[in-house]
Amino acid sequence: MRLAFDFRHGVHPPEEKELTRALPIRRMPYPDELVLPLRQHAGKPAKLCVKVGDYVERGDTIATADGFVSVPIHASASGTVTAIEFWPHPDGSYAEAVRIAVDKYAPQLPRPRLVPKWEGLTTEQVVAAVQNAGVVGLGGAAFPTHVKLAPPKEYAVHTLIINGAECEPYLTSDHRTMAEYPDRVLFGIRVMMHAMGVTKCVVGIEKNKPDAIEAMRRAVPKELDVTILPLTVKYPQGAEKMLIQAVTGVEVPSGKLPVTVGVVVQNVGSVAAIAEVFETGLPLIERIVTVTGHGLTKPANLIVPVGTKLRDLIAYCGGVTPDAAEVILGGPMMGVAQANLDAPVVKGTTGVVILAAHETRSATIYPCIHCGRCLDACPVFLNPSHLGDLARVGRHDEMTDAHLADCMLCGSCAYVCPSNIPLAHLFQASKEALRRAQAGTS
Amino acid sequence: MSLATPSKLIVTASPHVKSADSTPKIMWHVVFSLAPVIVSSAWFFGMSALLVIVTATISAQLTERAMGKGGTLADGSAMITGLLLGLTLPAGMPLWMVAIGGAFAIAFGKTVWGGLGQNVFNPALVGRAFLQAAFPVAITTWPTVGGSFMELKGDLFALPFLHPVTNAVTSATPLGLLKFEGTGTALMPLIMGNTGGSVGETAALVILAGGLYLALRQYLNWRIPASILLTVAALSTVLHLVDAKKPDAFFMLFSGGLMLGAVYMATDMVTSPVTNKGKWVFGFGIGVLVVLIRVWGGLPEGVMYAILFMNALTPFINRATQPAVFGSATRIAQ
Amino acid sequence: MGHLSWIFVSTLLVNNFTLVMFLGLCSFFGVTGKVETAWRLGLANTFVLLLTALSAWFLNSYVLQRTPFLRTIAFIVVIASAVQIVEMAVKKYLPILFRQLGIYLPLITTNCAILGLALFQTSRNYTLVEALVFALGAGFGLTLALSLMASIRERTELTDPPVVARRMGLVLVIASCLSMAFMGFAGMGSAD
Amino acid sequence: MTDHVHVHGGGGAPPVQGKMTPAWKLLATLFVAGAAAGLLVVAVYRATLPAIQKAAAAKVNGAVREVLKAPAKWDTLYVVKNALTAKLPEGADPQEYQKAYVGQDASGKRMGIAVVGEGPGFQEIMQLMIGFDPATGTLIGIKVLDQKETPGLGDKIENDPSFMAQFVTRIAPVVGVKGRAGSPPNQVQTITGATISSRAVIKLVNATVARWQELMQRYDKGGTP
Amino acid sequence: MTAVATPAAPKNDAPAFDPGAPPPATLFQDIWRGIGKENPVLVQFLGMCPTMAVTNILANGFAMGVATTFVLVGSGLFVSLFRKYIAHEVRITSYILIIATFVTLADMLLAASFPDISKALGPFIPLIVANCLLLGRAEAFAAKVKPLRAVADGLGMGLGFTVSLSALASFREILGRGTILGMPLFGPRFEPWVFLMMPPGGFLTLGIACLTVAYVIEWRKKHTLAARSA
Repeated sequence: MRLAFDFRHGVHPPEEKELTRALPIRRMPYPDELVLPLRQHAGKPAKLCVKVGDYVERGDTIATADGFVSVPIHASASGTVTAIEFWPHPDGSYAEAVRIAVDKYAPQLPRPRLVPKWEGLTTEQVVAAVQNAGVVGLGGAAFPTHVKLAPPKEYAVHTLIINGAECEPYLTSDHRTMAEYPDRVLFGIRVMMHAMGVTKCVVGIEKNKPDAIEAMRRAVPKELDVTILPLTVKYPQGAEKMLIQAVTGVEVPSGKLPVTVGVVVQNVGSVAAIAEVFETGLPLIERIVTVTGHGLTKPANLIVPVGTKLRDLIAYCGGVTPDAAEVILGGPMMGVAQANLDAPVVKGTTGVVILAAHETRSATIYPCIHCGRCLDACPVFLNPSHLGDLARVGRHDEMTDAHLADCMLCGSCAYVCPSNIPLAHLFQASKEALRRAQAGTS
Repeated sequence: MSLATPSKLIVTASPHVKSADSTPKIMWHVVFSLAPVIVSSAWFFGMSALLVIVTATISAQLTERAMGKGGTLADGSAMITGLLLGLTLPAGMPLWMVAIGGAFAIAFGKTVWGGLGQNVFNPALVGRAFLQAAFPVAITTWPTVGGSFMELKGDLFALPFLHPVTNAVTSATPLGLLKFEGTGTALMPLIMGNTGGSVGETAALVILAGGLYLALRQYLNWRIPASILLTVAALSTVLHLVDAKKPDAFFMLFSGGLMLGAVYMATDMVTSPVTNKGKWVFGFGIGVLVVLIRVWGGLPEGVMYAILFMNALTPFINRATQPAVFGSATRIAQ
Repeated sequence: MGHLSWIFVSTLLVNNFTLVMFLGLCSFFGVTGKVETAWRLGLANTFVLLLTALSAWFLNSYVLQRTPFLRTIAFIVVIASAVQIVEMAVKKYLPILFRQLGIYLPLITTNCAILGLALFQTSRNYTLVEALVFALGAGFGLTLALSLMASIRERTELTDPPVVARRMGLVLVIASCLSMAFMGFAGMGSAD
Repeated sequence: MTDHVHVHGGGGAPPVQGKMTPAWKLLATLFVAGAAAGLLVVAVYRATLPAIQKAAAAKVNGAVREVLKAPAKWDTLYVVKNALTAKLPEGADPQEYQKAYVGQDASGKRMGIAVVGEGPGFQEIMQLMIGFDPATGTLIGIKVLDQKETPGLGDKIENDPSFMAQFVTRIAPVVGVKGRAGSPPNQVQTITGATISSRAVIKLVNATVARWQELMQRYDKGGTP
Repeated sequence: MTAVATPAAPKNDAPAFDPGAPPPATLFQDIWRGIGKENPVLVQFLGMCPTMAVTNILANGFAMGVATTFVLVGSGLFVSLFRKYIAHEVRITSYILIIATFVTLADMLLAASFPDISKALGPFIPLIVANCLLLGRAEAFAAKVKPLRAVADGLGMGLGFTVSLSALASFREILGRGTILGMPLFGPRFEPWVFLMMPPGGFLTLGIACLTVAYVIEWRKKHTLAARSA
């Protein structure tokens, strides 16, 4: 019997979850305008199917999936398409987006639609329904969920793992979802187990969410093989491969997908979104976002329509404090700092964290002193110190030999680095450079 | 609406938060943990010890200031180099030699390599090895412990480039006594530190306490001193059992610069391996070399050379002890 | 035995050919960019040194007795030819070994460590066994020095030393530090 | 450094022109060059040999004279098969044997013997000429023939006459003391800062005296000088 | 690229066009080159072994320089004299033979005239054979020019070698022993820096020389740039 459900290495940043951990999920009122980028998921961007001037109702498709690894995008509220133009994207770039002026007088009800009974559906039908609903991984990566529901036939999937770790500091959206809607999560689990034909499911939850663990435990009926597993609190417990190791004790081979060891991992939020599809028939048009941070006046856990601009969201939460310095979409470890508050909340937005000036990284970077802390932090056992040296002098090819590909950019190394070297950023840039070089040669 | 938008947005790469430790913080902690060692050196050797330490430090700092890109003094690393160099010298060493040692340590131990973090050899030891080779007589003239605080040991103020005129009573270090005269030293003086030796090396217990503090605060990696001390203890015990004339483990551990070297020199992050396995190998190597040089070498003491030698091997050890990547075949096979 | 092991340790550490005796410096500075190359060169060197010890000993014992003035000429010519013959033999019968080490063989022939070994073993009147141990110690000493130098230089390539130190300055400082580190072995074997 | 690249053994590189030089011509070149070189070397060897030999002999003679305190004359004994003998086997080269120079005063009385001792110093091998009385082990004089000790420090064993002078009249085995003057019968003070070199000398003296004392004893028992 | 530039094969009896042949120069230029910008020690880093092994005392460094100059001039002259008769295939062997001959001569002459220095230099005189500088000059210069130029070049390189060695040796002897050519300079109270007499001191002295040369080059570069922009 394994005593600690854990992986080796990793870091333990201050959790900072007490800001929002006890706040119930509330619904945010519709803003005046929504902006829906066509690229909100990993894979091919969706194909536009509306034009300027069209009136769309809540839940209407405005862009369709372009291929299997792609999902459609739906209108989060009824209103008029006012423009289709390049708009600030949360990843820092500009991307094509649909601007919708919300109809203030509309009841914001979805068109009546058919809600299929999931027990009678085949795997293919479930996959199609999930894809049509535009469900993606809500943990941040936004990988289309239906793809994971249909793993390649040569692998026998025996366990479904639900990722409720939520190891990023500050964020509590998964926590609140499990604590407040355990039955909906369980319903989603049932649908997924049915679709994938697996009988065993483990829900991994970090120990710092006792109420969520308790609520989930209470929700699970005896006859269902669903284990609620409390996990050690550390970062990146929610990383797919770390979670698999913590839960099953098995290491996913380097460069391989989790299915090779018979496991599929889904985020709690995605499971709840699937439940929504089969409960109400509504596609993924809103999500639970933690808006928090020491730079925010009134932190909250909110149900936010996808496409809400950060500016509106922050204003709704009472605005920022005078010492607010950095606005991050996602958690502070892997999230993206925003330069433009017109960027919208997208499907993958787990939270909005506003850091106060004293929390941000200092701008002074010292030379690497080879203390080795990053080696003790790296969950995938790389030598970030050496990789950083290589990145600094631009030896990207040698970085490949040093297993750069295994780096998942979790940022643990940069977090512990006493010299304040932005290692994760260097690695991301190097990966980018390598990708470009490869594209150039082939 | 003004509250909705921060006045100034910082946009940095992730992660956006950072642990509280910083390089200067680590360095300054090491400096502070040396304070008791400095106090004990003044206790044993009086004013002279302080003069030597201060001279080495000032010289190192000035060189760093003159040669480095401005402002590098703030990280405290030059301060450590100067202090450690001062602590490894005899109390009566002419100050002009001490100053040259400090300058050499920074110039050729650090600046030429590119500054902080880029050197392969411990700068303080480079400085000391230079002094040992350049002024072998002055650096092995050990003043006796005790006397009044203000008494100047040796010819501290000898004019530059000139011989010191030794007028003080000198003694030998425990290791020197053993090697050259065949006489041992009692355990109590060894542990308390009132024996001959360099200003900072004699108070083994104080050094150990400083190391313990740093290890607990995780400002030094305990594996290195642990493996050095264990190796030396084990090897010398075996040798002592085979041949009773060879020194025993206690003598080996508490004599000479072993404690200072193991706790403060070998643990220099820049010049020791980054991997934990490598740190064990590094410490083991130092331990073996210390025993080898002390027992069979021509010199009574070998800690400095052992550390320098293993410094040279560090890039090699790093290569050889690279951890296996998560999910790699070697790890899965285990 | 003690005598032989002393010869070995002395040549390996105390009187390291490169770091203390200044022999073979051309390759020490010229061919130490990569660790891989360095240790292979070192091993190839060891091989040639053994060959040299052997041929120099035979030359000394049977040919040069009456003509000591031809020593330098004879050594260099015979060693060069011996290496060439062995190189051809290795190329033919051990092609894998040749690919690993062979390319360095011609380079080594003119290395002063080789001639130095022959001269030193002559002036010290070594017997054949002593000469071979001497060659082995010298070869391993060279390999050690080359590999250390290479591993340190590989690391310094990832740093940014001041402009004036980039070409040879830093390399010589490294050599100086290495040589200092080896000074700890001085006097080993002479005391007690 | 890079010039090594040109050197690919004895002529492995292809000729500039496509034409091959015939083998006999190559051999002839080498033969002529070799012969010329040999001639030149032999000529200079002949010319310089007397001077070189004279210098070497003068050095040995001077050393023997010095360490035995000006003997009237001396005999040479050779070590053959680990025993001393006055006569070498027929046709043997005296260069190849270890020698003991047995010094006598004007009356023909043996003053002591001078022998060469060789052993490791600080770094290189050092060579001493040691004169002593084999009967008692009393040292008469010591001179450094060859040493590569650190200039300015270890080389004081040669250049600081007071160090070697201490050995005179001391009785082997000698021990070194540090920081104070050595007292008779067997203490000498080591050189400050060059303890290793000093101890190497002491060790070498002791070992040499012990070895030759034993040889001389056997020789004296076995025959007449 | 030269092969492409000269498509027509040269006539059989005409000397082959050698792309590596040294450009024409006056004898003075030939001499000056070795002392100045092609200095074998400080610029080309050739002949490192003797550079450090024998330069702890000026007399030794100077003697080594002179011996090397002797071999450079002698071998240069002979290589150049016989350059037409030495077949390409055996040229390296022949050069080595010539060099080794002169080295042997130098060794014996030194032993006969200055036995003490000869003893101090020990095997480093025969080791001149392995000095890359000699084979380098024979192959790159002497084999391609008339005897007079070869001698001039040998002399220049030798002088450059001797000057560098003497400079390094003076530095080491003055600071490391407080003497020059064995004569005390600073009186009895001078404290010598024994470090410079030892192997690491040799490496460091050359290192300091290299750093200085590099510094001067950088400084001049900066100043010419400044002058040009002004």
